[in-house]
Amino acid sequence: MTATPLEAAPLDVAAVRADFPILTRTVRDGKPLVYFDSGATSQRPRQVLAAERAYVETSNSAVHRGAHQLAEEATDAFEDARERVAKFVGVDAGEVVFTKNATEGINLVAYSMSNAATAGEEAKRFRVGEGDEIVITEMEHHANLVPWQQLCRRTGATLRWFGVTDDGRLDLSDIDSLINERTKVVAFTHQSNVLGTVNDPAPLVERARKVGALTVLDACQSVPHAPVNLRELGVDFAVFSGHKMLGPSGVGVLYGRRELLEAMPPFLTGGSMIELVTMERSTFAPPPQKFEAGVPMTSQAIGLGAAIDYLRAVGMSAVAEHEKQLTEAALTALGEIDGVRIIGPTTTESRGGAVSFVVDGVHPHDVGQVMDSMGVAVRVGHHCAWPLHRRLGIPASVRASFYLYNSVHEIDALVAGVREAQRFFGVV
Amino acid sequence: MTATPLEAAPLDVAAVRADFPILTRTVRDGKPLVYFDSGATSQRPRQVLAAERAYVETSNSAVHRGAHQLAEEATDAFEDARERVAKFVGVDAGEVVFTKNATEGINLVAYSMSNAATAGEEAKRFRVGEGDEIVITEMEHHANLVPWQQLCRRTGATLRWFGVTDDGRLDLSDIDSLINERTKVVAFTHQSNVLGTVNDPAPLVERARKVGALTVLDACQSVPHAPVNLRELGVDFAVFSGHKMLGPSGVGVLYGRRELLEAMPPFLTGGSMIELVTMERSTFAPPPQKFEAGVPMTSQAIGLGAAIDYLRAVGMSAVAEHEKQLTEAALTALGEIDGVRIIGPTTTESRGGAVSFVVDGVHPHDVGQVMDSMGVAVRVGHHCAWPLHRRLGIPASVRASFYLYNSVHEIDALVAGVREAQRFFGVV
Amino acid sequence: MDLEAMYQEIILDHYKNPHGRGLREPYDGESYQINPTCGDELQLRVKLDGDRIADVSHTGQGCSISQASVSVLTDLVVDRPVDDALAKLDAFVELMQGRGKVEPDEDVLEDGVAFAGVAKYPARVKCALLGWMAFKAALVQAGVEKAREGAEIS
Amino acid sequence: MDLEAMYQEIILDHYKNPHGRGLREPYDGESYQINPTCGDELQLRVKLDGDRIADVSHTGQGCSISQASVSVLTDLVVDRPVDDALAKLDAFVELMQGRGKVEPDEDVLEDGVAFAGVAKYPARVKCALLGWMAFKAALVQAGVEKAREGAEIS
Ligand SMILES: Cc1ncc(COP(=O)(O)O)c(C=O)c1O
Ligand SMILES: Cc1ncc(COP(=O)(O)O)c(C=O)c1O
Repeated sequence: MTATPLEAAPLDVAAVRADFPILTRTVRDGKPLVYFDSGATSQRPRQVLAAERAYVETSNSAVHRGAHQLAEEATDAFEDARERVAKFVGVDAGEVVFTKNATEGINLVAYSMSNAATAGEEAKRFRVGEGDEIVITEMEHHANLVPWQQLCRRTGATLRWFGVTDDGRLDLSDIDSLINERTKVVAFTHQSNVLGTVNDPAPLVERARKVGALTVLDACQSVPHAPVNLRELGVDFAVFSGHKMLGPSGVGVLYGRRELLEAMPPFLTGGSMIELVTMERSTFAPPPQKFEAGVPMTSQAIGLGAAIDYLRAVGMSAVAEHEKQLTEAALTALGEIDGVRIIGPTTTESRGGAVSFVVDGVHPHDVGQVMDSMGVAVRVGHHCAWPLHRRLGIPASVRASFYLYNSVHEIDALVAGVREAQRFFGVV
Repeated sequence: MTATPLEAAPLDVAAVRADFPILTRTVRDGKPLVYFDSGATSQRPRQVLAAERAYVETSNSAVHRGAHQLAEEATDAFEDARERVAKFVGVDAGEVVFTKNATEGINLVAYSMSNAATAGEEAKRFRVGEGDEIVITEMEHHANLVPWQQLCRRTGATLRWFGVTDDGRLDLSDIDSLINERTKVVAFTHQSNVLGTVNDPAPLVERARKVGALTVLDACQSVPHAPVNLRELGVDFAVFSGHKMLGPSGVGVLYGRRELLEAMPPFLTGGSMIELVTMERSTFAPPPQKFEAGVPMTSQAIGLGAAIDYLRAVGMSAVAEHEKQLTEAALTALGEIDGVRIIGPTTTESRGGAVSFVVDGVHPHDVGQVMDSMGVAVRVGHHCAWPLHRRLGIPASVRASFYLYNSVHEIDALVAGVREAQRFFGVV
Repeated sequence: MDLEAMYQEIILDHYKNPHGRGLREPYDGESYQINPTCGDELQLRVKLDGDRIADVSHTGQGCSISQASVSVLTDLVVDRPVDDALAKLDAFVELMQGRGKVEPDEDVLEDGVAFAGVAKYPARVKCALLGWMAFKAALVQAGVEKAREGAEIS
Repeated sequence: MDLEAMYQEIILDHYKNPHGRGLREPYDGESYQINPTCGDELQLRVKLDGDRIADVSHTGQGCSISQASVSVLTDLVVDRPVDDALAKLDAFVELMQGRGKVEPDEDVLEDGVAFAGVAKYPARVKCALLGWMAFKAALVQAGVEKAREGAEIS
């Protein structure tokens, strides 16, 4: 008999919860906190706090710059965190750039592309201009939309996008015309932060390759919640944020295929990213340093490394399975309430744990307020996906998003909140 | 009799040191740590760690996005930190943009300026192009040099610079020709991170105003070490980093005069910085939000707020006075060693606490190694100011940089280190 | 938290039966405001008659707080001298930005005092101020220069 | 920390009396390397004689470690077959990147074993490798294709 691999063990919610000090607090006059806003930002377990603290109290110093013992230890800890991040998503450490958040990562790629206009020949493949097209989707978070609009504005390129079906899936029917010889970039989300929809990168990557376009994956909502191997997905670039995966705020990740990072012009410039500097001109270090100007978010990267250790110990398959149960329970329970309309897929098929909905006759802000008064933290608004809401014909929605520390019985509080909102505003 | 104001009280080094856990550690087989590398990054007192921890364990959530109690508390704490930062440097909270480090702040201004080419009329005054000039100095950190080189590369503008005198002062003799009608930006450091030289912004600001150029102050080495009122200095923009002033890594500050931040085009784009978003186009929020795309470094900004509380409690005048004593002691003691050459001013007149030097016959790296073996952490190399070193005819130097937690008797260790290096390498 | 303290009866009444709703002609100034965090929108018009606010008309979509607030606004300012209206605007903004620590003056704010509880919830303050921002901007557009002064709303 | 363990006598000797110093003509390949963190620089030339390294000449400025290392390199590779030199290069890089955990083979590295202690100080590894990077690049420039393979130096 062989031992059961760790990944197969079901998740022990009580044990997990015990690691998150914030979950024991109460809100609004003593109500236990039900935190359903992990899609915006997740909570940090004590292991992450401890790792940051240990670093700050023993080795804190400027990385890659000093020759003393503290600087050595700091550099080691920082690079070790990079290795962990890389391994977690199946890529090499040299392909991992630390940014302040996922948003910076996408901006980095978009600005490097406009910088290619005045960079050397090796950056030629990144150049965009009039006649070129950037393709995104209508379900993007503003972070994977506005930077591309701005790139188009800077360069004269044209922005195009895939539509979304009524049931919240990507409409790929026009893939062959949308992604064409003029396409330079195809940027899309792996998992919608509103709908929960999980997009299969395969057809997009395949088509983009055929026409020589670069692919940029917004993995903000997938990497924290399920096993993801970026190399296997075959995308050229991907981004995600530490604060959505139990890590600290202030640190994000850009993955880029090595040969691309090598050829791409720098974005932020300054110390630590240079090779040679004179007053007249500068040359730049190899990646990832080339893209990490200035003193980096050191303790935060180290905290992210600890967050990844934590997630690996629990097992990403177990995390995904647990969230599937929560999502299933939420979809079923909300589906049973008259006057509640779920936005996005109503089954757990190719779907993650963000459940958005509207309540007939009660504005999302008011639903959220009632929930808040009962201790249930959900998000209301357009969740930084305004065009998607417009497409679905709603100004805003209520979103409950789950993570490994949520227990299935917390779904009852969600349901109770919706019913109370309906009662309070007299729509039932 | 009136009570002595706090600012006038001398600094109690022992009490200060007790707040910094890392200072009690030993390095290299039991040597007490003498940390003389605060110019690269400073240490964090337990109050800063505690503030971050308290936030993470009680209020952690996404700021400016949620309507639940945690989001409210988080937003309040974050904005409260902004107020503290603003007050610390004499400006308004709306003029303070949180960045990941000072480097990002300078890049922000430089990229906003090239973005002005494709932005609306209100951004006209930020446009630069061929025939325009950017003026910097030869003593800049790469962070205040390379971004301007790159701006020139993107726009066709020309980079010009003030030279440095042999004794490490800014040579302003050609100010009237260097800063002229073509000048768009004058960017300069308040205090050199190598020489310790403190530059008086007045003549530069006055001349820049006369010709309508914008001023950008690199305050990385001044704000942490002395009372600085940016409004009084009259600069248009200024940057500094949290990690150099007892705060966390991963957070920096860009100050910009309100009317400038209002007219300036955005830099990083994405969530939280928008006003209205459609697939076709977007409009942007007022500053400072306009410049803070994505989930920000929340706990780090809060940690920076706590660092500022700490510095205020000690008193910035007391900090400056203490560092002056350390600098004086170091200049005197090093000056007495044969074969040691101090780079930069040799008196404490208009000079801060970074003391760089070379030891005849011993390469800085080797001096640093000997020091390290004795527990003394100094920095060796060009300290991200390569052109300055070239100007001074040296490839590299050894830098000891001081902060409020250093005690005067630690200077003895510095001197002992230099002497040991000379002995070990046989130059005495 | 006491839901009733925030959603006072007056607020719910105005929400269910908003006053001044529907856009009317003619008008002297108009403004379109959105709340970027939730996508709520409001279009508001002002008609002046000399120094008097003759009419306020509006349309849009939003939560109970923003809808009720613009309804109360209509009651408070229509048929009043512009100066009175601006004084009420200042008083309302002060109340809403007071984090629940400002004691509202019922003589000035009438039904507006019901929003005192909302001031404790920063995320909702924007909702309550949406209509007032629109009113202020519409007055400016109508040529009322002094509407530029006074409380800053953000 | 034991300074003597890092700065072995052999290193100090080579530092004080570097071998192969001065640039010589003719040469087949040349490389200029810098250490971006400290500004050290090194120019190195290689002269081949068929499959043999006929000469290595160099100039530059740097710390004791980088200077001694290029001096040792000169001793190790001059008058050797290119294949031997590349094997030594790989062995030296492996030693330096081994964080002090690689046992050096004295038959292969000769005086180079003295750098075993340096491998424990990551910030100095770059110094020790500077000359070897230059040597590798110069070989490539001289047309030795197989110099492209083997250990990556960074
Ligand atoms: C004078 C000066 N400017 C700019 C910087 C860059 O700061 P950061 O690396 O935090 O962006 C530094 C520190 O490295 C500095 O000393
Ligand atoms: C799908 C998606 N993309 C991008 C982002 C932006 O992440 P961040 O704000 O950490 O940069 C988020 C989260 O806000 C997200 O959910």
